[in-house]
Amino acid sequence: MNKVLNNAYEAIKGIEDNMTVMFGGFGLCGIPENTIMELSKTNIKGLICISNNCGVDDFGLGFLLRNKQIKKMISSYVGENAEFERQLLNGELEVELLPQGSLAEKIRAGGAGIPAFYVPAGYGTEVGIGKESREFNGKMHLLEHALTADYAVVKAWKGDTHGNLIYKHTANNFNNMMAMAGKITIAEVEELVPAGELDPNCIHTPGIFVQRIFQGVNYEKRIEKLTLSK
Amino acid sequence: MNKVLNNAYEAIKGIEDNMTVMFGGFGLCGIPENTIMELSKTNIKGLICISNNCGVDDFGLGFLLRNKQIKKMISSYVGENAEFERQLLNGELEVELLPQGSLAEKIRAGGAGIPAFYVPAGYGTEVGIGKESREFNGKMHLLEHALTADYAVVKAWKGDTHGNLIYKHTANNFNNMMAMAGKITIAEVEELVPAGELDPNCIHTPGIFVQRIFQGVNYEKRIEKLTLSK
Amino acid sequence: MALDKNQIAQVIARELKDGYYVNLGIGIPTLVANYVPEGIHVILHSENGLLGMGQFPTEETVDADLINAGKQTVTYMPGASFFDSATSFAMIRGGHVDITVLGAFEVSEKGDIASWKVPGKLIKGMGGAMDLVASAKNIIVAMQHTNKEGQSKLLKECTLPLTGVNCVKKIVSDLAVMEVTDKGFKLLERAPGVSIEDIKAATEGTLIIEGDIPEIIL
Amino acid sequence: MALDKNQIAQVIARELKDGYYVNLGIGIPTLVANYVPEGIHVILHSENGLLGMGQFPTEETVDADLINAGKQTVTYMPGASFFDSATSFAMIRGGHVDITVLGAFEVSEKGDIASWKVPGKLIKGMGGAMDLVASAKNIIVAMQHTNKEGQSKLLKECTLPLTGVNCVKKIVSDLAVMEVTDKGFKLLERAPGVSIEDIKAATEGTLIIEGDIPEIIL
Repeated sequence: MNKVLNNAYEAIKGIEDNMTVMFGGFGLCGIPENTIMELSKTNIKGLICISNNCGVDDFGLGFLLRNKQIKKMISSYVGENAEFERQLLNGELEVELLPQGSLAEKIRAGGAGIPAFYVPAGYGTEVGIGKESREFNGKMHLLEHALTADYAVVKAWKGDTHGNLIYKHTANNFNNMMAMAGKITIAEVEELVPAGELDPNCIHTPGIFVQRIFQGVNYEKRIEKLTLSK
Repeated sequence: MNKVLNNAYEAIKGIEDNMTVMFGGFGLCGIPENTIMELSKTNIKGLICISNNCGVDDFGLGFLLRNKQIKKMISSYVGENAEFERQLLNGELEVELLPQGSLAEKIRAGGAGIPAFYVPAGYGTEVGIGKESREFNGKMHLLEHALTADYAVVKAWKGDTHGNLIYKHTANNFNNMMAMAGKITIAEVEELVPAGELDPNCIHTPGIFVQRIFQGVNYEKRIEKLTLSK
Repeated sequence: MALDKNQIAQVIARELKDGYYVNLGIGIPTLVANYVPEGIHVILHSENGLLGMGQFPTEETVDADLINAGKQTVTYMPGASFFDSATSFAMIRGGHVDITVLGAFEVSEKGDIASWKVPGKLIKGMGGAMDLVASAKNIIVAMQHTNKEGQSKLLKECTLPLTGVNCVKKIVSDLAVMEVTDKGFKLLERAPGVSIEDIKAATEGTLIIEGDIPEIIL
Repeated sequence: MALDKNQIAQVIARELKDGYYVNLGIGIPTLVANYVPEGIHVILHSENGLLGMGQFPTEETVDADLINAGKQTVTYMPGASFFDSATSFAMIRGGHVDITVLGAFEVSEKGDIASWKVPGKLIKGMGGAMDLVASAKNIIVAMQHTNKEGQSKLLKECTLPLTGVNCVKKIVSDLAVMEVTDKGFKLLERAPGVSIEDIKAATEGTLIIEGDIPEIIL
């Protein structure tokens, strides 16, 4: 068994035009910087990206957006991005917006083999248009379908050669579920250790969900809104 | 905020006849020994117990069974228990059997506010009788509904005064989801520490799911099938 | 005299009880954390995966891997825990969060809320707001009673795209504290020096006035 | 000569590939772990919440908190991880386990399997078997071709309550290796010294014989 690759260049092999790719992260926190950067150097285009956000103009998925590599975004929040706005208004980009919790659960469902489930979020709003609804316990719910992807790209703090992952603080966010939902899951980690060095009781993402892993370099970890105590 | 109690006697306050109670554990591994023992000393009866198994004749939920405190079991496997067999054949006990993964997911759904979801397990078998079925991706699925309980009783390795829990090895099993699904969740732990002592990146069950916690005593941790290497 | 933002937050903070798990939205709701009554310990939930959110960090303690749902850098308190987004929304959807405070563009007398989208302006997305309003046991809206043109934001029917239906339980505006009932907005308290007539004039939706309406004591 | 239990396990072990995640049921399937081919590293999944299951422990290393799905004490390998039952079955249901080996009372020519209940005997429950057969990408059944009375267990239709429908891909019995196809049991290999006629006689369901059927090489 060898899941370990040397770098993002090797890890993205097989990602092609028009594929669906999930990217972990919330805002710029916990995003797979190396892999995004590497994809931005390719000519791969027409991507359907599933990610809670779409980066900022000059960082994160903003790189792919700037290169017009993204055909469609499936997200819960896409603010703070002027290029995004421009492409959307010009009709160059499609967007599907989903409630954040429904998005998270749809991805988990994709990884867990649950094709569809009911949630109350969005009922009676435009999110519910075209979706089946049904009452449970006196309350209306929407039927939400699972999301999966050709590739899922996630970022972890520590990883081992079996693909086990540990996230740091709020950098977990969507990474854990997306790792479950990719047909092929690429994990980039800040520190890659031999199998057996991580505490087996403290693994966030078991290695079964990860097909490729590499130790990333030069993490910038840009802060979107630096806010300090007075 | 004070979730900490002194013992099982204090923790079971409020559990009454005919309530639905979830018990964590798989076989005898990771069961809430103190709370089960304490319940067996009461006259509480008519319980609907949700637990993957039902203990053995002289340990675990077998205590409650022996006292005829259980009206109905919702489980995936109820073997290794002669008293169970006797009560079932005499019509003294009801049993609802569910596939183990569906049981686990129904409990998680209960805790996560998902009233129902689709799974393939059990379709075409007697588990599917009376359940809605539907095709997704060319495959038939059953609609499974969430399970919740008046009380959930779980057992953890370490816990803190905020109710955060960490399980050891395979003693996690159903405990984590059941903690989510109890209207009131009672956690008994081998070691109770002040808030702040557990690594916040390594919490299995966040304290929000736990209303009562106490440090248990005299854990026997009986082994059901001791199997050693030759 | 109408309440300022901090005073609105202060009034909402009276709803907090010891041991509450609390989700505070962006804007005025965030200020509620500054007015937690003495002797009361609440735990702040941030839907990006943190229970036990603390203050903003110092330059020494700032950590790019530790942000809140508004993407601001934060810290965590003793007893905190981190988890993925699915688990975080399991807490919300499963009704484990005791109180949710959020802002709104409009609220209807039926408890519908509009807070995420203004047609003609860029759609930024609903984030976690739809999940929160659909599932929270207790939703309090912090808002201005009227818009800049003086038009009521407490309406018979919302005019903007909805975030959720039939979900708001209580509203604290700059003018009043109101409960959303089957029959409309029930006036509970009024801002110091604000008359019932002032509130009536500022409320398009049905306003229910029963008995004496005391002034808010700050 | 019919295969013994260990030989059945040995034949199934040929299906293992490097890096496979493998779930082995109770009985003969457990023995498969003893025959993993050299140079091949597989990771054993135990549905009670363990990936990377090891051998049975010694008296010194035995731990009540570390058991397998059959409730036997086990150990764990470097690179192992522990998780709750919902996550464990997410692995199974989500198709992340590469191969599942389990026993059966009966298998039908359509790939239906009966393995959990015999009417008239006490119902013990299906455990994780229904989840496994409904979702595994690759299910191999290890079984005896006939029961003690010599009656076939490879049938046109199962007579016992089903565990799952249309799911078995391959069967390794004491007499033969068979693939389950749209048209029935396709004979792939026969046990050393067992004739095609012997297998035909022991198979009630449709048996497809095309070309030469080689003997199993052990």
